[in-house]
Amino acid sequence: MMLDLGKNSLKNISLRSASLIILVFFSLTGCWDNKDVTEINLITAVGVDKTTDGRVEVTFEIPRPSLTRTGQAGAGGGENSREKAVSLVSSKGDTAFIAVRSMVEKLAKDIFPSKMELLLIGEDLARAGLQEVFDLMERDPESNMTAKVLLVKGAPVKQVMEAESEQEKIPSLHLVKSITVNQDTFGSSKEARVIDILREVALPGKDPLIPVVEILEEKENLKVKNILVSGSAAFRGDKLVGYLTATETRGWLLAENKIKASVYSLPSPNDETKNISFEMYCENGQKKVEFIEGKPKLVIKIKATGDIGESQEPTDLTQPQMLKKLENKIKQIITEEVNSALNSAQKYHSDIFGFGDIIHRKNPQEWQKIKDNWPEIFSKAPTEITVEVKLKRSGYTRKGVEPL
Amino acid sequence: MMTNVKISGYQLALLIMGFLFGSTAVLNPTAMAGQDAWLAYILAWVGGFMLIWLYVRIALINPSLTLVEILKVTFGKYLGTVIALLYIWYFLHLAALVLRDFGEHMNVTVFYRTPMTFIISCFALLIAYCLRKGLEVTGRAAEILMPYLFIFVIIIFFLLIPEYDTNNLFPFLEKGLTPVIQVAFGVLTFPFGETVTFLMIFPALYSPGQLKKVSFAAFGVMGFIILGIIVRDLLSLGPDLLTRLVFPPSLSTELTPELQLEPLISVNFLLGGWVKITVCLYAALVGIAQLLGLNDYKHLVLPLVLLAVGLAMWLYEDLFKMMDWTANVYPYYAFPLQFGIPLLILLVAKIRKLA
Amino acid sequence: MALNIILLVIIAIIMVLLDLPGLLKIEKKNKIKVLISYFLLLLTGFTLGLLLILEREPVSPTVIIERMLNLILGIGL
Amino acid sequence: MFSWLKRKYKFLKTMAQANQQKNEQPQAEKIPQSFPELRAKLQQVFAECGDFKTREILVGDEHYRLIIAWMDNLASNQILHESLIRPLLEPQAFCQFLEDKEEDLAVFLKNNVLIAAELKEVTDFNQTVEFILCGESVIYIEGSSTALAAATRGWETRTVTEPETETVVRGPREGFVEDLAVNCALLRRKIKNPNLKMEMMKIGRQTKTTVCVCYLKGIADPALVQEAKTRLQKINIDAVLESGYLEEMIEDAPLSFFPTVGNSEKPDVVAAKILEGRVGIFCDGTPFVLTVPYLFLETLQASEDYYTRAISSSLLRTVRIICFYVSILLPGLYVAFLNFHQSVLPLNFLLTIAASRESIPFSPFTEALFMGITFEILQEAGIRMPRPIGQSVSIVGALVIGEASVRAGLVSDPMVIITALTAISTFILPPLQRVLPFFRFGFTIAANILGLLGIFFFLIALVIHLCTLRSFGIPYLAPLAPLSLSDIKDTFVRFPLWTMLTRPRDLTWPETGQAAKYRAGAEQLLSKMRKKEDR
Repeated sequence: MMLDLGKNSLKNISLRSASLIILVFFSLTGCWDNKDVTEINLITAVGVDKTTDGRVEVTFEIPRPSLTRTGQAGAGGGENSREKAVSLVSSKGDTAFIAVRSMVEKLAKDIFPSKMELLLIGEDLARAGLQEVFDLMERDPESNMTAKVLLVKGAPVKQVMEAESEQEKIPSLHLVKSITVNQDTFGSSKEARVIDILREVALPGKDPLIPVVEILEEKENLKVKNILVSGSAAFRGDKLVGYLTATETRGWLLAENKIKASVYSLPSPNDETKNISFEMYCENGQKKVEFIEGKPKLVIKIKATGDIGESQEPTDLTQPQMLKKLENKIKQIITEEVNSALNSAQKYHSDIFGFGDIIHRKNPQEWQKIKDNWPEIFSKAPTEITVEVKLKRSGYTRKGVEPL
Repeated sequence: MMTNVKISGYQLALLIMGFLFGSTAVLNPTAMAGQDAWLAYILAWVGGFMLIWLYVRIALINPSLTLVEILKVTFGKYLGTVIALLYIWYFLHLAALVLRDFGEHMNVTVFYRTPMTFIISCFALLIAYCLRKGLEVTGRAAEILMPYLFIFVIIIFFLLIPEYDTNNLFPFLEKGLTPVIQVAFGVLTFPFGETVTFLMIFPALYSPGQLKKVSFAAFGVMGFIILGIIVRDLLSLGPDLLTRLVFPPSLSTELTPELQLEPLISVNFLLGGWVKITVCLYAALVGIAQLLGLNDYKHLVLPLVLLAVGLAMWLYEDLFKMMDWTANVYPYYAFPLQFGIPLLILLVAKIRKLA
Repeated sequence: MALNIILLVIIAIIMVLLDLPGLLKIEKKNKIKVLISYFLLLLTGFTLGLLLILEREPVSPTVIIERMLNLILGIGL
Repeated sequence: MFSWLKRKYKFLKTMAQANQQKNEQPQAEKIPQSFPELRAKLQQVFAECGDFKTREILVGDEHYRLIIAWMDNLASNQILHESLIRPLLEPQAFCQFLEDKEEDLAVFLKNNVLIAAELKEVTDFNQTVEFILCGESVIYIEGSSTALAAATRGWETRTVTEPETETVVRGPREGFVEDLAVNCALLRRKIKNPNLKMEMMKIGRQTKTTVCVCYLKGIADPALVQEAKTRLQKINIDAVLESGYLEEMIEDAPLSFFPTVGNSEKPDVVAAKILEGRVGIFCDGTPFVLTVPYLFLETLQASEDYYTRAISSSLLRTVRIICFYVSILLPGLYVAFLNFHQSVLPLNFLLTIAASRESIPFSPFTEALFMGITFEILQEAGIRMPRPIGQSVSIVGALVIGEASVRAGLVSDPMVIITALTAISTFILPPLQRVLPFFRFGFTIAANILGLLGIFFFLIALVIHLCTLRSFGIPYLAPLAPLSLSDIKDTFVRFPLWTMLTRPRDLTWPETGQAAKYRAGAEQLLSKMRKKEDR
């Protein structure tokens, strides 16, 4: 017993010390992929644009951690607050990949795009096609597929990225948050992630729609409040073909059933100068394609409920006739919005509603016949839009106060 | 020594589950079937049940004999030895294949600059340690470690629910049944048919009466989990992305809100791969030891592991070659070993019984 | 490359050192068999590693398997 | 290297053989009948022993001469006086004997005169010496080869107090003391059952320490008891000063990081373990009682779990398990996530960490090692220092390590938090306190090489190691691996006591498959070892 013990111990000690030496050896020399957070440049936003000479320009927004740290209004805070919390670096190259890599020439540390939250795309690049950018995103394991995408209209991407935010230390986060909130509660803009665009680009019967940001007023010190995220850009495949206005975007969101709440206003039936506003919820949108004699007909059905949000005049709005009247008017407005969105889409030959995809999934044989000239068929297809509206609540009051 | 090793039914079930999970859940062999991946998988799963039934029958006819011994009994000393050598090569090849998959996956996802040899060697070291300690310890360690694998799979499955789009399941059978069956054949050989390895391990089961129940239960549970993984990838990525990606789960897990849980996929691969490689190398070692008439395989562990690492580096020049080969050549190479010879063994046994 | 070879040799030596006490304690009957198979396997692994480091590795078995299958089944692989 | 190993092996072999020879019992020796001879012999044995006392008495009308021998301070003077000397000097005591003269004097003394509680007749001189050394008084009778040993033990013992290592909020507060007899009594008071067996043996060539093997007959597996006794009997060392000596000699895996023999200072804990079918090993001179077999899950159990309500103790169990993981993994995970898997962390969190680490010159790995070692130093200092200085250690620790090193920009804030968290988690698991730092460093190193992958490599290796361990034939991780569903009620959570109707199967049900299987494994192992020994 004892004998055995002694022998084992010797063997084990030598084994253990050998493995320990190997471990320490590797921990000192190895570590190929070991890079500390302080040795990488976190990237929060990437802008991609095409220069006039046809090369790709990539701009990174790199936050400086010590300045973005929240809740530390400490000693150096007052002095630092004048400094920008993010720095912008851009670089040009024949391809996006080369442009990204050549960025290293201008940076002290390695780039780390895994945490990028926003991808800004220039108008010229969008017209030429997004394939390259998205391929890079898909291929690179370090990229973030849930980053939001924004198209910059009528200005260089870099200019938008220079805008400063007063609410967020990192401007791109301001934009990202505003897109999400907007889609949920207002509907003038939609949310698009890289992965969504990737899927849509590849789908034969669906084209991507990307939200648009534009500069409202040119200023020396551009702020985020001076730029506006509103409307969206329709693509055919990966190429930009045209823009949808804010209301058209809302029409699209209604049909796609992606909106949670939105606000409408219409002139009061009693007094044309006064307005009544509504908050509409729970829109239940459905899309269908009906075949009439082998020709597709595009059908959109929307069910909406709503509250009365505000009235500028004190009529009792809860009377049944009154409600009916109001509901009809809202119905008209919504139908108009959806219709104009659909019309624009047909005008651009861009199937942003994914009707082709619906045919493809539900009726693959039919799709085989029409898929080659689907854009043409889509743009000429007859449409039908049905909207049902129901007003349910009126807030705390039935009737506004009558000022004397 | 080898005949004395005993594992419980639960441990065997966990080993089969880990073996099936292995590299399957990361490579997703059904991806080529696009939106019909689930169908191809279910077809293969049913086929897998038939294969395991075959293996269990063989094991029950020859209780307490391993595959190598069965081969010798069935085909005589010389032919049996030749076929046994073929199987030993296959087990070794399988282990090397999984090692290489593991290395490639790590190189592509997180460890871009770490040399693959280093990653593979570290893994091989772990497996050598495990093999030295024997199958009983492996079974017990599986009891502790496999729950992690299940927990990680479930976490990822539920976190991805917001990404699921049932439209991705349609159009059903767009290109007809032929491509689906082709993919199903591939999935049948990888991973289901590879369980032929367990013919070397079945004799170690403590109570042979449980064999059928245990292996079917393991096939049922792990088959269901892999189905969940395939449906998860299909629903969250869509057929188009699924067919294009090298490692689909790595991308789908990136979609989890706030966190990017990609490392969990690597860890799952590690756990599954650990079981798979250990079982494969154990089978090869026991086979060699039995052919040579030794009563302990443990001395041969280190050189064989070294050989497996060498093979892993040698087998394929690059990722493209490997993917092409596993998709197009592997099924035809493995199927005779997984189905042909076992069927022959069963037939010979039946005929002998009649005679 | 030289470093890799040195590492490979060190690994092989460590392996032998770890295994030798066990190998020498086997009963006489099997000793020769085990020793031969041990060193045969080790030599194969070592040579393979060496050839891989020198980038002079022979044709991969997968290619041979592919060719054989082509020959037997005649499928256009 | 190999030849060196071989030489060591040979050396140990010869050592073992030599030990075996030495271990042979000394021959029995007759007590000399003539007093001068006896006196010389006692003087020879107890030469230069200042605390050895003798007294010669003439009794029975000065016909008979007796020598009483005892160790001063070990034997109580009062008992000696009251129960031996006074009755012997009573004038009427020998009347009857002087009349009859038929009986042997020793028997007469034993039956009629002496009033000590326990009296033994001894014929072996060496044995009388042993009795004297144990605190008993020996009465030698001139002309007789029989001596009488009277139980006169009585020395100062510490009173039963609350043990400092295992404090409880609810539950008995008594703890074992250094005296074996008191300890046995404490246990006997818990289990009033004649089946509670206490087998005494003496271990230690020089110290002759009394060791008591304690088990419940009918519940403890006889093979387990036999194994424990065999291992104890095989011990061949000079001294057993504490039960730690025994622990080290009977452990299954002496070089593993994990303890395979448990110890406790509380009678209720030991009683509970014995009631489960374990074997307790008491050692004279220490309040720490060993229990075998000791399984991994016992490190996570506390006696109080069973005294408080099931729900609250289940929560505490879960907390302890989390603490186990935290204390070994946290620094490693920190390094892995910060150096390899930054993408897993949310952006804001990453920015905060990056901000606090911006001016730190060291990598998280170096920081973790530095802080880990610092913590170990502080902990050791806190234990070893005399109490009054101990306080200043904690102040220095808190100020220097916590505050100043952060101020100076040597260590980042998150690292301080992580060190504190790991430290606190370690304190929750006292049986593993000395073990966990090894794994913490191991995981940190592994994380620095291969990130999360390295951590899991190490974790799997650790699990494999734990699975290879056995404690007295029972797998260390039972009932988790191998899984025993009926025993799992007392692992991650504690089921209410009324659901735990069966005793742990691993320990007490030899007839059912599980335990028999383990024993088969253990026996195999033993026979293998024996074979090796033979060769």
